[in-house]
Amino acid sequence: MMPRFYSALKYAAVLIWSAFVLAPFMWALTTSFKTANGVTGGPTYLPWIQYKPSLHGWESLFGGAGGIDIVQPYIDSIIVTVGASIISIVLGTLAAYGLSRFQYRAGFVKNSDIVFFFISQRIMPPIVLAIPFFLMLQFLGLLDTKTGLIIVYIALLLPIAVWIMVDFFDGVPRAVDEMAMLDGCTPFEAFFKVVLPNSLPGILVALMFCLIFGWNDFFFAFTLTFTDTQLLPVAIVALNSSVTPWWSLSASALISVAPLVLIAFFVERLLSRGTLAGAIR
Amino acid sequence: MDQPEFRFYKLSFLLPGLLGLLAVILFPLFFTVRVSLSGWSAVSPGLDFDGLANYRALVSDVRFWQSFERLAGMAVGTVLIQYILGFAMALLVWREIRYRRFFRVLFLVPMMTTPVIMSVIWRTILHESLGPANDFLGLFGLGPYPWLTDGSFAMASVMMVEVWQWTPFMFLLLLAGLISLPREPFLAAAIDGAGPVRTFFNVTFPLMAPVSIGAIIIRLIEASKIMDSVYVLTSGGPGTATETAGYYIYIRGLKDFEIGYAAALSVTYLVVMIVLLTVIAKLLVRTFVGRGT
Amino acid sequence: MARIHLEQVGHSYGGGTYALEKADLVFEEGLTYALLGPSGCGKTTMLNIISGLVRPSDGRVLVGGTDMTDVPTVRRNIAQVFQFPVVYRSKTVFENLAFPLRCRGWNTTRLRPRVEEIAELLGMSKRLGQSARNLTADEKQLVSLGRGLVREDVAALLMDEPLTVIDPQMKSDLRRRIKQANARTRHTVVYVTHDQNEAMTFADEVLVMRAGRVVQRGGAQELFENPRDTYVGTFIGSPGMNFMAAERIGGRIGFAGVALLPATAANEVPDAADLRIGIRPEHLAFSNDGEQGIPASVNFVQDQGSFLIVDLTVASQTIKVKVRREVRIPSGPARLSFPAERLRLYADGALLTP
Amino acid sequence: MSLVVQELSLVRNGVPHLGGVSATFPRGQLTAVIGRTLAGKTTLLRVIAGLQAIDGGMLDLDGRPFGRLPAWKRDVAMVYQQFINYPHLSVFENVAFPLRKKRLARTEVERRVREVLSTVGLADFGKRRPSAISGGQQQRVALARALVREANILLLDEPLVNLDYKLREQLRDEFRSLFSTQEHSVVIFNTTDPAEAMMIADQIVVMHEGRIAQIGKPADVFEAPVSVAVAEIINDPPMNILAGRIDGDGLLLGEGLRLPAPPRLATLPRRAYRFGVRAGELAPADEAPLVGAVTFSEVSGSETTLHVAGEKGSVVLQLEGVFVMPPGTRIGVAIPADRLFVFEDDGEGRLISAPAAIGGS
Repeated sequence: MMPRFYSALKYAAVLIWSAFVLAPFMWALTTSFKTANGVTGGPTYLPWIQYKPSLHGWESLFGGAGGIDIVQPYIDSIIVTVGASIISIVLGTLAAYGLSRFQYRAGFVKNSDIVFFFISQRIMPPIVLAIPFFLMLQFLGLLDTKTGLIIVYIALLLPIAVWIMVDFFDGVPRAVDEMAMLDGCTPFEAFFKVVLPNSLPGILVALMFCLIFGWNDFFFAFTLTFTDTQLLPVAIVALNSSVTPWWSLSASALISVAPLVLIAFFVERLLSRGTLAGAIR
Repeated sequence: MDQPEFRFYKLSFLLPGLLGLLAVILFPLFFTVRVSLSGWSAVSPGLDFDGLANYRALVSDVRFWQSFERLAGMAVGTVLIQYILGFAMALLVWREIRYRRFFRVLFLVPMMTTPVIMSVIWRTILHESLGPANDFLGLFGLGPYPWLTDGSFAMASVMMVEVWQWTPFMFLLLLAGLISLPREPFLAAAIDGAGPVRTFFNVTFPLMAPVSIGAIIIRLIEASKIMDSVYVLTSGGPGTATETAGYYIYIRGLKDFEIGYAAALSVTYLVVMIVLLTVIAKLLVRTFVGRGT
Repeated sequence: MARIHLEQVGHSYGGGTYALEKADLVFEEGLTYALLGPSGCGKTTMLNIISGLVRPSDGRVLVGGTDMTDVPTVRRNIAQVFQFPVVYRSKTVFENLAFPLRCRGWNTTRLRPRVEEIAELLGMSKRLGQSARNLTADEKQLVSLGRGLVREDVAALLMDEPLTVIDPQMKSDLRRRIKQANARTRHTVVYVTHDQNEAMTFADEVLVMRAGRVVQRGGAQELFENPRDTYVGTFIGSPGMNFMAAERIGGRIGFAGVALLPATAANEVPDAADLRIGIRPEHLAFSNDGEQGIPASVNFVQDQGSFLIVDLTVASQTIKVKVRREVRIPSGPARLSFPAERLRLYADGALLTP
Repeated sequence: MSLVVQELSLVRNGVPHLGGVSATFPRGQLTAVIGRTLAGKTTLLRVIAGLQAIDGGMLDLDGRPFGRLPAWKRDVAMVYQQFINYPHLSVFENVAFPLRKKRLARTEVERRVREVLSTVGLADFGKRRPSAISGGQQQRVALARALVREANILLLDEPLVNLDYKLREQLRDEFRSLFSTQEHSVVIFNTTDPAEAMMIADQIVVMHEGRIAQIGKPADVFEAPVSVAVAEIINDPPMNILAGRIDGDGLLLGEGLRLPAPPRLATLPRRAYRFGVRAGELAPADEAPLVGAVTFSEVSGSETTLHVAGEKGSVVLQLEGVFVMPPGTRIGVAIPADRLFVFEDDGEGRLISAPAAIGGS
């Protein structure tokens, strides 16, 4: 028929979507080099031609005038996200292995109900949890601390780890761990010596998802920390006041999404190798 | 492996995670239920006992139920759009296309970015006079449009930002599904003489049914928590035009400080969501997969 | 239906060694062929060349005299059954079978009798209204086959190890139904397998392949009785053929000091060649007459039920003899008779035709 | 010195997997458990291994009960149907794994692994990963890992079923020497193939629908199967079973097939029975009471199996050698009356009379 026409249509669709995806980043990039003059005169795009570029927005992130110091929130964000992710992966992997291999029964509660309980935590809107969490952390003296946030984030990320790892372990033949036990391994040894070394792809996928969801949380960081601890999203949104410094905002936005964009490359590699398909189903 | 010898091990695997989660979640849950039975507010702080008064009040709270309807419409609408666009993009970069891996990375990027931060950027883009959105449409003689200040436009804006942010998630799950599909059914369809359209409806789509259901349910769960973008873009406004259930609870709880009432709203919200999502999941499984499996 | 001619076809992946060596092969119209060999022997490559999934690096593919070398799979008019059963999950059995015809624009009235006929042939008539998703693996495989059979324009029906994922207990029944269906429709069938029994059960002609070459082609009986080389002799039959180092005795050839084959055969034998006498375990017998036959000693007997496999040493070589259960096995020394008409002579592994 | 199981029972979701299984498996002997798919063979092995809980019953080894020991303390080695190895370890490390677990000296581990790898013909494959070798070789690795331990109990769950038939034949032949190193072990081998069971086993256990139908020496089970089910299971192709009766005129089989009653059967009460005859004992004949058309012929190893459908009954014949017999060919089938097995004509189909035993080892 008209393969050329279809091919053109296909590329057109891909390019239009690409433009939509890229638009906010391009806008943020150009805005980050503007000053108040470049913004208030209406939308401009091309530096030098339409406005005079300045590094003011970027400088303001590192203690420059009219901005924020982004370094400390950055470090705090990394500590909280990575810490909560690793704890969630450890607990989640263990629980998922148990749920995949053993039959649990307590009254009418069975394995599928326990899995559902884990996953159902994702249904809770942050707002439902915010006030009790606030009181709980206050009681524990962990309000406005990284430890407090890590505890809260575990509740958010553990369901993700369990969800991905249960599916993953269900796909690993049981015969392998049975064999290890017949070879003299206790269930722990079977898990650590045989199952775990063969589960790295699944763990990587789970870890990435935890990192993404942890890094991107705003609401809990917003309600449970104030001054001593400040995570990146909170610090940036704080700029979003009535007189918004668009330039600082744009620069900080770009800098904060950068590490996760690197993860996109990593996800794509797992995806193209088919690893993801095994882990998400 | 359900012999007594395994009991110690089987509990050791499950309990750290389960108890950990229970410890973190159980207090908030019970606390919320308890608070919902109290009249805790800015005026009278404290855990008194008010019976079902809050629940009685919320039954006739039109604003709450409207925000619920709005949430349902928004969640279902955005997820549907995300599904269609995500599936389309996944199909496009699945096989024969140049720079396939580049596009795959690019299409994943939005989900990696922090929703609240990107919403801030979107707010500048949609700025009526200073943002590029109206400037761009102006090239075609359209607009300017009140993106964030008119009810319907604000709704569309929030949904567009949600679609931008979360279509990649759908795209990721569906593309992972597509990549894992066996080759034979497609060869068989080609040999049977099926064209691209027939192949899609008879091979690709049915094979993708389980992945589709999973992806839609996950996205519905996440979409029902829609919050960050509303908070940044419109703060529920103008008026209550973009107020979702979650946002309404936030206003009653953390802004008006009617803690007891907000807790009752939360409990109601949770129950409704769990019931709704379970029903939707069952329905999806039935329509996509059919009975028996 | 058409005659398939692989004209000097050969293939090497990426220009290295040939996965399939250049050769001329013809598949006649309406016959069933089996490509038999271990994995990596080139049988799948050959199948993919016929179906068009692989473009051969050398030669031409002629179907009914037309050059199809560059024609893509879709337009080759072939049907294929894969290792893993393929059905359209969302459709009924009827619609599955009807699918190829619908793709060709047939309407329901026109295709119904054809679909019902094929369903009948496969023994699936009662299943027509059922959803294909709930079929067992062997039934799904029948549906896959049926989609090929339902088309009247099929040049060849290719089957790529179709019994791989079928439960061992169901294999025999499925094998039977496929064979009966093929016998009725008389398509040209090319069947790829690594299982000798399947190949010999199915095919009018078996092509035994090894290291990219067809080492022998022929009917089941021919392969069994006259294996072209020692590899085929060992590969076909259970247990495989016995091959004993032979010696020249006067103008004749024999072993253990006994001349077994006439001089006529011996004349054609190259002098320096490694000579072996081949005989099938079931063609050897214990001689009751104490004087006749070659002396042998029984090492052990394997009881298979209806048959016994006797392991013997004859002139310091090991030989297996397969006899029916009722045969009395002497313990210790015995004498074996070698029927001359069953003996085959191999020089450097290749059969010498007498 | 043996493994004894008593009254093992297991019911899951209302399905009885084991219904009171009792048997003795002597050390130094190979017991073949034969039965159809889902007869309970695999369940039995998993119970012995400690991978499956039971509702009731006893397990003991040399008089010591071990039913309460966890799997990892039982000293049981197992080889699965699927080729299961540790994917992340080399062939050598796979085989060494159980020995390292026992904390044997390094040199001892090296020596034993090398020895067993060369026994299974994989001496040069030690450095490869399981995914880089063929299916047959993977199963050899699994075998090596089971053999190297010299475990008390060695379980093999249809280890050859996924290999193609030439490899199966080859490994089956090697079993004799492979298991010679396991002279103190209880070896239990599951199979659905009677020839395999007959060839390698010292003792055969026939399982049917979760119960033990017969235990005995291979030749005894083959010559005198206690029931129709056993007769079908222990013969490949399954024994032909024809309904019929003994009356004043002799035997009446199938749909009006008349045979004179041999002396052994003439004395039996005149009533309905089920008659069995082995496929290999039927022969084509020109003048025969049963005439029919070949519906299907299949080649199996060196034998040809013919399915013949006649007006008076349908039978399966097994002929020595490879023949081409196109469907539709009409042949006569001679039925040797003195080779008939007679079974009760009821659900159980108990054996009433078997023909005289012939030959065997």
